[in-house]
Amino acid sequence: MDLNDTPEQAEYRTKVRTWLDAHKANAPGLEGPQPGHEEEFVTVRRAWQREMAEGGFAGVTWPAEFGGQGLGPLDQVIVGQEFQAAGVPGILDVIGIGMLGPTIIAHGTDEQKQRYLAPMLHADEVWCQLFSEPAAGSDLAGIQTRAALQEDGSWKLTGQKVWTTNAHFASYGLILARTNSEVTKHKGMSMFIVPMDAEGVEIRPLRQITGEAEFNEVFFDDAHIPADAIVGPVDGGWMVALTTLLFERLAIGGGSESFGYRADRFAKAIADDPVASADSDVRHRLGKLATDLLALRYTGYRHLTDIERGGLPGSEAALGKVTAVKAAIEAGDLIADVIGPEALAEGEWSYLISFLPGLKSAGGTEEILRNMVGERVLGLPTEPRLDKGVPFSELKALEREGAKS
Amino acid sequence: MDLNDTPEQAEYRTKVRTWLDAHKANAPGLEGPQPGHEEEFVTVRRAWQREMAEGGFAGVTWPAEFGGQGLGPLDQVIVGQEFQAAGVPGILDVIGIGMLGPTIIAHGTDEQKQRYLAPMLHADEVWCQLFSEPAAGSDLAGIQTRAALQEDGSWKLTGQKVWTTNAHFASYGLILARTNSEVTKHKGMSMFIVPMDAEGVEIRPLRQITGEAEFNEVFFDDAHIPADAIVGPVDGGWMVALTTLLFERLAIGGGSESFGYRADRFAKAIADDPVASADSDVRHRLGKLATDLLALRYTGYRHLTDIERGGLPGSEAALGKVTAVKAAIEAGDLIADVIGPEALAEGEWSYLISFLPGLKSAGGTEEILRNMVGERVLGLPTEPRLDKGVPFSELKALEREGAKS
Amino acid sequence: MNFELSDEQRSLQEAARDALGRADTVEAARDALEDPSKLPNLWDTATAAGWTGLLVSEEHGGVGLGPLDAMLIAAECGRRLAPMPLIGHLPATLLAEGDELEQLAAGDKRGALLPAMPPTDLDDAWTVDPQSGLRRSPAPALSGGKVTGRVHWVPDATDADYLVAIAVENGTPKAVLIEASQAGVKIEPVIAYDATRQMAHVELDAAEGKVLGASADDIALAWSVAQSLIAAESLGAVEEALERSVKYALERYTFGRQIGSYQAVKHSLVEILRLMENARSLMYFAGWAGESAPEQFTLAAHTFRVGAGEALDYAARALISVHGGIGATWEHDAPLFFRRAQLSRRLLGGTGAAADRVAGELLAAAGATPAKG
Amino acid sequence: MNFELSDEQRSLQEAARDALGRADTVEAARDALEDPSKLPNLWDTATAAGWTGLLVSEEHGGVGLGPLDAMLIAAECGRRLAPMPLIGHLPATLLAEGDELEQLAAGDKRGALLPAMPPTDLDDAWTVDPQSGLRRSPAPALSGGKVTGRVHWVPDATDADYLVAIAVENGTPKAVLIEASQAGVKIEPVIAYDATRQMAHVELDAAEGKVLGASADDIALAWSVAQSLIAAESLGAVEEALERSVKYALERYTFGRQIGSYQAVKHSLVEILRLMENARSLMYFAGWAGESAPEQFTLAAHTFRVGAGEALDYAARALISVHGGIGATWEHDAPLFFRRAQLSRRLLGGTGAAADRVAGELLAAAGATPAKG
Repeated sequence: MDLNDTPEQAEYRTKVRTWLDAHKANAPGLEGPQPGHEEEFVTVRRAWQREMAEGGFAGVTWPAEFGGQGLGPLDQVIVGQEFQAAGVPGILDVIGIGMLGPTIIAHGTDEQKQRYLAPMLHADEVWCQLFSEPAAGSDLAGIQTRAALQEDGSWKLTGQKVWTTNAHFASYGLILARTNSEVTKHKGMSMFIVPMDAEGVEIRPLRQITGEAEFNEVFFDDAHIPADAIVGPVDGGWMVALTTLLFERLAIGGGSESFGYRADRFAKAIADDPVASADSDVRHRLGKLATDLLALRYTGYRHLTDIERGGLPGSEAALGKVTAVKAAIEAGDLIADVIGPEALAEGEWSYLISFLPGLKSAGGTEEILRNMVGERVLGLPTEPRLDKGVPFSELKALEREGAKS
Repeated sequence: MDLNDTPEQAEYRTKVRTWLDAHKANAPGLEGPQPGHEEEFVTVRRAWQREMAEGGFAGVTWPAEFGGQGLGPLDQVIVGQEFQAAGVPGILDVIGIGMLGPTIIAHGTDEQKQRYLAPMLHADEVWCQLFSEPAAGSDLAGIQTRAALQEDGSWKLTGQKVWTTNAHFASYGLILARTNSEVTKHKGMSMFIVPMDAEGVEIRPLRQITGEAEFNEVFFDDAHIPADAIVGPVDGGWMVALTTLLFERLAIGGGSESFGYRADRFAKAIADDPVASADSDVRHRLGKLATDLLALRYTGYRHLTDIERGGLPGSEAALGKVTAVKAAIEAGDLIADVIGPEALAEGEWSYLISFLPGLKSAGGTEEILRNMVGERVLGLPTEPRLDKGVPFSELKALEREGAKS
Repeated sequence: MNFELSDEQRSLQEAARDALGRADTVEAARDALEDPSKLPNLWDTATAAGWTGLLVSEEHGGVGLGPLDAMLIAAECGRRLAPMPLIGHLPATLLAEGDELEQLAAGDKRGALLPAMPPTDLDDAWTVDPQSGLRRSPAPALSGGKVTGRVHWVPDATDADYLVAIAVENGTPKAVLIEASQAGVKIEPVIAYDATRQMAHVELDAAEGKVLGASADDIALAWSVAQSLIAAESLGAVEEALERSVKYALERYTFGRQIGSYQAVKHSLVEILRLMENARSLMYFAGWAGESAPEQFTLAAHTFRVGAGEALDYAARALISVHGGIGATWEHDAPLFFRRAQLSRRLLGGTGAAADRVAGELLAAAGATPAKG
Repeated sequence: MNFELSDEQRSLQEAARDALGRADTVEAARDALEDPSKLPNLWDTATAAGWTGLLVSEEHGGVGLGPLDAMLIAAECGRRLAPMPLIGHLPATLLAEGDELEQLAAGDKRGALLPAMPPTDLDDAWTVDPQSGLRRSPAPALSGGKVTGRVHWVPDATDADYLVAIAVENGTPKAVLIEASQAGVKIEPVIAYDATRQMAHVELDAAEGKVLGASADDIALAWSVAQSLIAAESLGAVEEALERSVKYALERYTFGRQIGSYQAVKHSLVEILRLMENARSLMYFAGWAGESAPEQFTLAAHTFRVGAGEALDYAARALISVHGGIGATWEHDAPLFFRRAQLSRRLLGGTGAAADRVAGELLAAAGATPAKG
């Protein structure tokens, strides 16, 4: 049990700190975009990512040949920790650099790597991920967006994506689309790069309970994609998507405190109220939820140890989100019970309480996570699947029949 | 909203009270059998049921021609309330008179009614219900006990039953057994009357967490059943079983307080401790669980109203057990938290805490109840069934295959 | 034994549903978050239906119905998230007298109770909701016929003509009817989170008023009625949330099956049903006690508050979860029910204080002698 | 960064599992409910393995390991429901000195701590578990070198040779080593519900003893170590409960499917896993703090107590539920785990007091000034 750095890590940490001392005066604030000032926000954060890239702190784990540092995931975590400690934000394009760039490195053509990776790293071009669809929530392979092959080898894209972060200022998106409906659903998808300013692409913000529009819906109406925009083989998109999801899992390994759900933060809100601080109901509730949050912190260190040893955190790491959401909901309930309606009127607690219901479903509903962990970690059997071996084009009819029986 | 009796009910209530005033001196105590004195207990309670039957207070809802009073379910409830108020026990053979007798009245032959009903009413012969099996818990139709037809028209019974209340002093059992494995599982069962002292019948008590043996396992090893012991048609046992279960549901309608889970009882245990009475954690927990228990009491009155109007409580009535068990578990936890290990050492709280885990599964696990209510009340679709349309004899092979895939 | 709604009560329910169906109050609840003027004015609806005088005897121009009838109306309002100012008005009509009572009954004037929590087994004081924090504020003081003090988060005070303040004189609570327009009254409207609830912080600075004849028991009754009305609103919202959740669970497919066929979804919907039916039984308990067993009304109204509050907490979150991600966006109405749940839970002492009072009532009946602080 | 067990610790775990596997302690836990003499005596196992001196320095005849190593042993004992008297003994070795310490380390003598709860942010007193009720008893008093007072529900006191009592003199806690056999000591053995825990009520009537040099911090540490050991036992029991539950969920069929394929069962088993992994992380937190961050050990040990207690509460009930009715009978071992959970939750102040202390530590760090009673 040792939470200290190895000598190499300590050296790298010093390097990060030194750079931060020299550059943090240029850093923007931590807060999100203010209403009406979204563009300004993006401009400032692009510049900061560019400065980070020039310093070698964007794409830390990317191979050197693509502008990265060729370092390990622990070094990436050190960068994150030091930036957090310094109170400055990290990169703007977390999804591009953390998940989509690595996917292109793994499956893209040389031309694609040449063309797209450097501008991504420098935030000249921000990316978005176009996987989820309204009708395919938990079941990603159920997507319906179609890419139809044209005579000239190009593709036409039709359909709707949802939960797309950053779509409104992204230059490109990585999109999963169905290219063959006559095979089973996992076998007929392909992955493409789509320019977000192409004709036939429409972006609509999705406002959440908090009032923010963190996500977008993106509509495609015969949008044109050139032949060379495919990533990986035709009808081989599912494997490419799994790569992206693997990098997502690695990115989550960094720990559960990234949402800011810290026991001491919540305790402070209670400590301000002398009556609450002495109330046994309040104290029991605080003690229990703080226990959960501390468990998460130290679970995070266990995951970092796995990563340091060259592995991935096991599938049970997904349960961290369940615990984080549960404990934060309990904290929001407790704090608003103590403060009263004033807690809902505005400010951090109102935001927290509003944000959590969305977070609960983000990245897979709790039910799906529990299925996944039960099957992969505990070895429990899957549920009977009615869609096994059925061509995608026949699924709808099957569903209708199932509903009747 | 009126909790008062109609004039007829008030008159009947007076009749019950009058009888009780005259007879309650003969009544045994409320407590269960003391270890080592089980036989004595049964003897005394048989005598009391006989006295009740002679007074017209056993089989209240049975037709007069079979020794009953031909009254309605509300009158039965009034009897229960008055006996409870007087602090005296009711009939010994609740299962026989409440469920099995009515089943025989509905499906039995004239000879069977003639032979069995009167001794049942007078507790000369106590009955037990032999439906559940170890391998067919939630799925009653999955029973494996076989009744094989002999050349002379009699049957030979082989298999194992479980959760059999009163088996050790019962004269007869009503048993559901498989008589045809080559049809789907619901279609190959028959119902029989089996003498519990027949050769090849072995009874073993099942001790529970409380230490009591409320239930038994019953083993059948080529036990002989005469041809005239079948109730209802050959292979028509499922319909007969459904009748029994319907009477069970009606019997439950009487209300949730029959287990003795009353808010005031639990409040008394807390009120004895002045520190606990002022502790906000304790008070919040008590307030919430008491709310649940009061909800149950008044839900009970809604069900009685349904019954009074000639209906059955809806399937959602089954949720009363979920609430009762949940609230009682919370009460047991709270009281033992307040009292400490002393609460576990012996006495009513130790008994309560030990009894609840068994009650939770009794009469269907909570999962099965929720399925049932979700499907019947909310109209939600059933889960895909792998055993649909499959002959019973092929089910095992199918299961093994399913486990592999 | 008859523990169901009467035919008259079912008619009342249906009429309320009709009357409230005329405006899309759910849509208005959304619009009002940006622009409170988008809220429909439902006062005329209430007046036309006679709800303003629902609890007032016919002799004083009311319709002379009971608490259960009022709860049924509140439940229909809750189902539609309707901005109906009856939680303030109806309890005020229980305490008002004379001409003012007739004006309130007719709907010519609006009333609002400045609610005060009765003493508990642990605390002898009459208290009011503080602006913030767990320490409750003392109820306003009455001295020389004038009332001074602050009451926060008062439902429906914004547009009230008459405030019925609970003020303490020599340790005794008095109800005082105060004209809202006078100089000594400052009403600061506040809207927090759920825009359909128009609340206010009310400051009384030697406000003049008419001291009413209501006893401490009458005043405690008004508090309990307010508890039961907010509970009834919550029950109505739960019924709507369940209906919408079930509908979606039947429409939506995943992995080739309706999501309502999955146990996780099915059992969660059944949990809403369980909590809802329990809350409904507690509403009947409160209604029956209000009519036939007044000594149990405090207990009953507060169990109803606790049970309905728990049901709405659960149902509002389940409504979102069942819908997956979209349930947490403004594409969907679920956030409106969520906001309603969040705010309702914290009003009028909050569900926590209600649970505490349930315990206190039961402990006192069991002869407890709590070791106070 | 290395937040995993070392190879040495894994070997220790395996050795413990082997050593404890020799007796069927789960079966013994059942038999002991009827006849306590059926419990195997595991003291020789503990002595042979060096566990009696686990926390004692080599200089004093121990093996000089740390709290985490002790927790790992306790977890293995918990997995087997083994009647291993280390919760009393090991904390006692943290306070003992000199010859007696060497005897305890070697296992020649058995020790038992008479545990006293350190002051909290709300209460300055050192207290001990009462025989019954929520009001805690004052810790025994030390006067003229003699100790007088009662301590209830003391684990492992029954067969102890040396009791280490926490006694207060002029407001200062002192640890006093007392020979159990003397006249001023009355040890009343009690077995409640879980027959593998041999507890006792201990009465000291001017008992003579040796006042040890331990400081208040040392004494508080012994309390926290005891908390972490009971937590570790619970974690071990959870691991076993999960393993048995999963096994049954794979074997058992209903409606043609393995029950583990149903979401209700699957999600419940995953919930055990979630609580178990959280508890394990908290054990590492406590182990790491015990070694490298002593100022966090109180917080860490009590979070571990809370987390592991919650996990065992849940797992013991789930183990029964997964098995259907049979899980609630003595045909199955599930009731033994249930009894273990019920009793563990209430020992050494109970998990409730541990949750309260977690809150108190965090609130104090956040600068709270609680409004005491």
